[in-house]
Amino acid sequence: MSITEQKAAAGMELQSQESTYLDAINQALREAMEEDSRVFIIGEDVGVYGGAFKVTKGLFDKFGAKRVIDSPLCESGFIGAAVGAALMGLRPVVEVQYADFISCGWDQIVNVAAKIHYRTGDPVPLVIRAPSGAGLRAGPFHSQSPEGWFAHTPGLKVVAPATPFDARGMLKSAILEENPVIFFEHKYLYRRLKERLPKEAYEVPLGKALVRREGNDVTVISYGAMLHKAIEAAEGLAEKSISVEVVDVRTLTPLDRETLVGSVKKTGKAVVVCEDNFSYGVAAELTATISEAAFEYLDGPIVRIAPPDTPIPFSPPLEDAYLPQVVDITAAIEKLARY
Amino acid sequence: MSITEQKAAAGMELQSQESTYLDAINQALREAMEEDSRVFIIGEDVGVYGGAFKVTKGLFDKFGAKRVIDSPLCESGFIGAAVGAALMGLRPVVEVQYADFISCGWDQIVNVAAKIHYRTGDPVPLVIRAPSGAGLRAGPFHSQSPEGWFAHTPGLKVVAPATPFDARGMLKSAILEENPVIFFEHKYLYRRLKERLPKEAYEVPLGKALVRREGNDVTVISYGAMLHKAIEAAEGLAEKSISVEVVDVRTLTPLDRETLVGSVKKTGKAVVVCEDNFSYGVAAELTATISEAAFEYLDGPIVRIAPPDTPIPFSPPLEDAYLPQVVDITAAIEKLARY
Amino acid sequence: MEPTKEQLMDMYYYMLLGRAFEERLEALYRQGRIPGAIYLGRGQEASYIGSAYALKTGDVIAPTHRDMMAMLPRGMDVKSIMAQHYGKVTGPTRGRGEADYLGDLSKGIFTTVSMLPDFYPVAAGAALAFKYRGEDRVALAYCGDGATSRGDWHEALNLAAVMNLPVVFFVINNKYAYSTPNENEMKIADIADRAAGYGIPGRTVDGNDVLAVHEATLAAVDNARTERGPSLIEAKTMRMRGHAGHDPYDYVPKASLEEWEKKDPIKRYEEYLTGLDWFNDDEREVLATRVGNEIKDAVDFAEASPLPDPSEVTTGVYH
Amino acid sequence: MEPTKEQLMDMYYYMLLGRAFEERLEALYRQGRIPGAIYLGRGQEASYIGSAYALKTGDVIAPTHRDMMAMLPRGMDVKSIMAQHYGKVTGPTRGRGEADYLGDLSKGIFTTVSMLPDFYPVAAGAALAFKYRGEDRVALAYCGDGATSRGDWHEALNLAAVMNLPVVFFVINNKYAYSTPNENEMKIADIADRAAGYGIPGRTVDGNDVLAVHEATLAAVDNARTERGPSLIEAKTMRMRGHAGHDPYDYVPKASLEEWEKKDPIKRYEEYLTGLDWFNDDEREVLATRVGNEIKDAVDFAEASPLPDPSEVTTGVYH
Ligand SMILES: Cc1ncc(C[n+]2csc(CCOP(=O)(O)OP(=O)(O)O)c2C)c(N)n1
Ligand SMILES: Cc1ncc(C[n+]2csc(CCOP(=O)(O)OP(=O)(O)O)c2C)c(N)n1
Ligand SMILES: [Mg+2]
Ligand SMILES: [Mg+2]
Repeated sequence: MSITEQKAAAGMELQSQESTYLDAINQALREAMEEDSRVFIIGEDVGVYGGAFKVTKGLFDKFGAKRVIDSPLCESGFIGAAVGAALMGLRPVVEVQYADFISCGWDQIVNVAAKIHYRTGDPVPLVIRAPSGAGLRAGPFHSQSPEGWFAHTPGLKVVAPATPFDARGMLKSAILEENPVIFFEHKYLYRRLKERLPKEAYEVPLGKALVRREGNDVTVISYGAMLHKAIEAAEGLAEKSISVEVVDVRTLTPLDRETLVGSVKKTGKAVVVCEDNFSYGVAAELTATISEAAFEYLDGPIVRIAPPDTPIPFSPPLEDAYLPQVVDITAAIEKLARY
Repeated sequence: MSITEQKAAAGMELQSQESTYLDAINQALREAMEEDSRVFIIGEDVGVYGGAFKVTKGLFDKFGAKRVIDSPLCESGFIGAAVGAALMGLRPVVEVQYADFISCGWDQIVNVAAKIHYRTGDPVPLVIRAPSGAGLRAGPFHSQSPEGWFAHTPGLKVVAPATPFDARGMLKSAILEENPVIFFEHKYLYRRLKERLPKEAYEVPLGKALVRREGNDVTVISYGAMLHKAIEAAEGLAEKSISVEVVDVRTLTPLDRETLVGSVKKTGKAVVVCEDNFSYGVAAELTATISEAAFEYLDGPIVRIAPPDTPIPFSPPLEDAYLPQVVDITAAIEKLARY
Repeated sequence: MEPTKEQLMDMYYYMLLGRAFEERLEALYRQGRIPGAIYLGRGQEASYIGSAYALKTGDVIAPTHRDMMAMLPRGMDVKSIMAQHYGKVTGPTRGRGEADYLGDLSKGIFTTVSMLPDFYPVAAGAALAFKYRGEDRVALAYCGDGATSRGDWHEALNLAAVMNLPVVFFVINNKYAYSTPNENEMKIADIADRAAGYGIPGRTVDGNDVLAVHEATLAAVDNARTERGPSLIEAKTMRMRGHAGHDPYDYVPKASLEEWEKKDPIKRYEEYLTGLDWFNDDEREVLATRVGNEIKDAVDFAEASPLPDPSEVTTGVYH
Repeated sequence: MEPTKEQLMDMYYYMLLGRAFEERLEALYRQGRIPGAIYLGRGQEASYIGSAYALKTGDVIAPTHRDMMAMLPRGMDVKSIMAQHYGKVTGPTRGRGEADYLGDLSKGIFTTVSMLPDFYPVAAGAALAFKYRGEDRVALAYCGDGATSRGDWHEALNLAAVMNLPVVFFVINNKYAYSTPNENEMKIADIADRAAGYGIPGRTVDGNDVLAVHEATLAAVDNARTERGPSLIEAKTMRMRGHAGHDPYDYVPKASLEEWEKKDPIKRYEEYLTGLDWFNDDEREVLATRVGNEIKDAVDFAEASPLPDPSEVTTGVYH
């Protein structure tokens, strides 16, 4: 079912204008803030400036300095403060300027936010938005995909939408969550994707993967910016009569193992495509999940496609070599299909 | 080949006294400091007090305040300072009081130490020792096994020795390394393991897994404290005529895929046992590695045994339920053997 | 605002309760009857009670590992604390947390984490929530001298100062961070002097004088309540036990401990009380008996309570 | 120690070189000829050159994103910096790093990372190494006003103070951290005032006066060399361009920029030099030509250099 079909099926009336992935996030923030006065934004340059990527544009004018807070430059400080506000019943949405800088607030996330509920049962309704991902010639400090670290951390939910529709709907769900959610926005997609979104507010539930494209020969599992390369590869292979199913993971934690495994049980073959680096990362978990649960259905080895275990290089030829490309995905699928 | 045989084979003369895992680390530090005046220790309470676990006991008396530095309480600060000293040609060995607190120096490790060499080619000879692991009724903040996060970070080497012999020899290698090494000492083993160590200094190379026990039916892959449970399970199963091979990973990065895969190609079956929590962690990588490289040799699904995705609980019945136990490992091997 | 007779006696009671609780805890630890670690604040009773007692219902505190006593005036039940030490399901973390890594949000006590002082920013965030909603509430965060060296301490003070948040940062300078003396932790004599670097008031008080601590905290809390923003208080005192139960505490000169023993905050407060015309030995006896019973009940309660069921291990990671 | 004529001219040269380099960089960026971001320090030349020029061979600096100009007096080659911007293999990171995230250890320049100010502790550690070996060397770490809010800033100053390390912490207060003005970053007027909280000297200088900056840095460096430990310098100046190439810079009032334009550090220094009897317009011409040629050569070099080979992507993660 295509995205448009999906929305139509849900009986949603669409906006006349197309929205980018970035617009979609902005809409979700605006809606959530309109609906619930407990929702506020905190981060660096999110106020007057509207955020480094302009995701919070217009929100300061609409909601004022009280609800769109320009913090001093201190990731640990403002993430910790957001935890405190969340414990006191507000619903903070933190913007980390680039996902790379989330490492500066690491301990507050993994040792404070993630471990409170298990010990006390108190909800920590906190969202941390982090623009992640490479492809923009931004080098080792502005291109990271740190979702693997967080997915490995119990107590966090980890989300990585691939489309404007999902970005808006999943951010909405994240803000309604009673748990800390790390919301990875792929910055390569910010202005590259456009679609008409529903007029009405809606939510896309966390923890549900989605079959983006049906097929019978090979399942490709991906998310974020890589999903689009996977789809492109799948479409290209249709011409060669290889029928590829593409599954969008969407939420890393909780992982919808059922949908992934279900698809692989059908096709018998799986390629996993991630932007998170190769070893000990998301690709490993997806592979292990399938190998455990679909062992008897596998007609070939599960293939992992992910960047090498290096920092992310800047120079175009290096960055292009670093990132999985459509040709790599295509070749892997084709080889596996013929296995 | 047993550990003692191994040493004898290497023609090593042994000390008359047995050494604990903790003594072994102390010996490696002492030797390295005697051999090389560039080696120094920095951390909290490592000086006069000899460290929270007494690993650095006696070193302050022997080497003085210049080389055994009691730092203020600032993990990011002293890890960063160690990076600076390493870049200037010293060879710092940092002690993090508990591995749990390494999260407070996270950014200095993953964004500074790990990313320098790739960009500049300058060596960063830095060792960070971190007492990790559960089983001591120490609760969520003093029991963590954070090796999965670091293993997923390019630019770091990650080590987790399971025996006194390895602890001493691998720490020695780590200190001789030109790269940042995160050295996880399993604190449950500190005083529980004893063996006679070589008189002479020696090194155990990083990046080499070791077959600890040979067998034909099932391969069990583990490291750290869990390795000993795996061996216990294997020995128990010998009585039931199930022949279990046990492989000690020893170094998570660089991972000795060859040895792991080689063993599984022989037995056709694999159980992975980790203390790092289940999802997106070390167990997933080990599983994925085997599923990729030994697919055609597998006679059953790879089984992951690892703690659940929760913080580490304190109370004895909960901690015992949290940690993989010999019975769990035994049951899994047995079931797989009969697959 | 001079404390009333009732308030004076309340503070006395809490100091006695804290002291007695810790003494029992120490005994249980030595007897191997509790499975985890203990971190005793003996000698720091005045700092804890004087400060925590200055708060009102609705205010919140953020303690660190040694600050259990600050929870008492906030209404934390010693039964529940004792059950935590036993790893029993009746403790506030249902056996999940160890030692005094606990709290009770319904009583305005943040749950304690070990990473120091991670709840400094969290307390600032609580204050942000109070200000956001226009509530008359204050947050007070504790930490020790050692914890002031960490980045989160700095980030919290600066953030709270810039945002003018109703929060009090309370540092208990007990001369040591584990084995590390002040001179290896900082190059200054008074931590309170750092306040100027954030543009907020800072004040050093005698941490063994419960009334001085109480007065200083009331003033800082009043500052916060009246929108004059955060402040920093440094209470100078001495830890009279090792860092944790296993610490032989041999890095501190005996003489120094003997000196400090003379300044014992409870003895000192008793002397003060004895000088008041209404105070007499009967009152002391009554309190001592009450406290003794409470501790006994706490131990009985904890021992009678069930351990958690192993099957619970995976529940409650998420809400 | 008054600077010699040669030193005065050297500083002038480096200021001109820095300015010219950035002007060219800006043009290349606008023309889309370089693939990455740019962070310009225009208006801050005096702060960079006055400070970095106060160091000797063997000393090290730790710059942040905007501080490329501080590398010039340390001998960093503009060709190599330009090649970095082009992503060419001849740059100091061989195309791996972007913008001014570079350095050269052989010249005593730490490679720049983005996380602010992560090299504050690293610089302290370099100083520790110098002290450890008894070397007559000093480390100087740069950062901006915004970066002072981060925990690593605090941890570095405190650690260096306690250990009495030969390091100078140099803060360039250019009034803004990206779009965030000083008043949203701190509640104090002078960052140098924070030094007292660490027990070290702190001093505020006019960051647009190259000689004042030079003199203050010399004094701090001398302090470090003579085992009197670290110090903090705050240079007050103004960033005359947006945070990065794409920033429209509309959050700063035009009037303020016009005001600061009048204080341009190069014009100001030229006025000073013009007042000296030995200085004449010929010298200026000579320098301007030299600088122009160097920039041209740098662009030519960078454009003629090869891009890295894709196969190199996985090499060099480890030594
Ligand atoms: C970030 C961090 N690093 C290390 C520790 C281990 N640790 C526990 S208490 C302590 C000393 C704390 O000293 P201080 O802040 O003075 O508090 P006190 O124990 O004296 O009450 C240390 C190093 C910790 N809890 N947190
Ligand atoms: C830890 C961290 N958080 C966020 C950023 C993103 N960022 C880059 S520069 C900047 C502003 C820095 O301001 P300041 O320290 O005053 O230096 P300036 O840019 O003015 O030279 C920010 C927020 C960063 N580099 N590091
Ligand atoms: Mg202390
Ligand atoms: Mg600035």
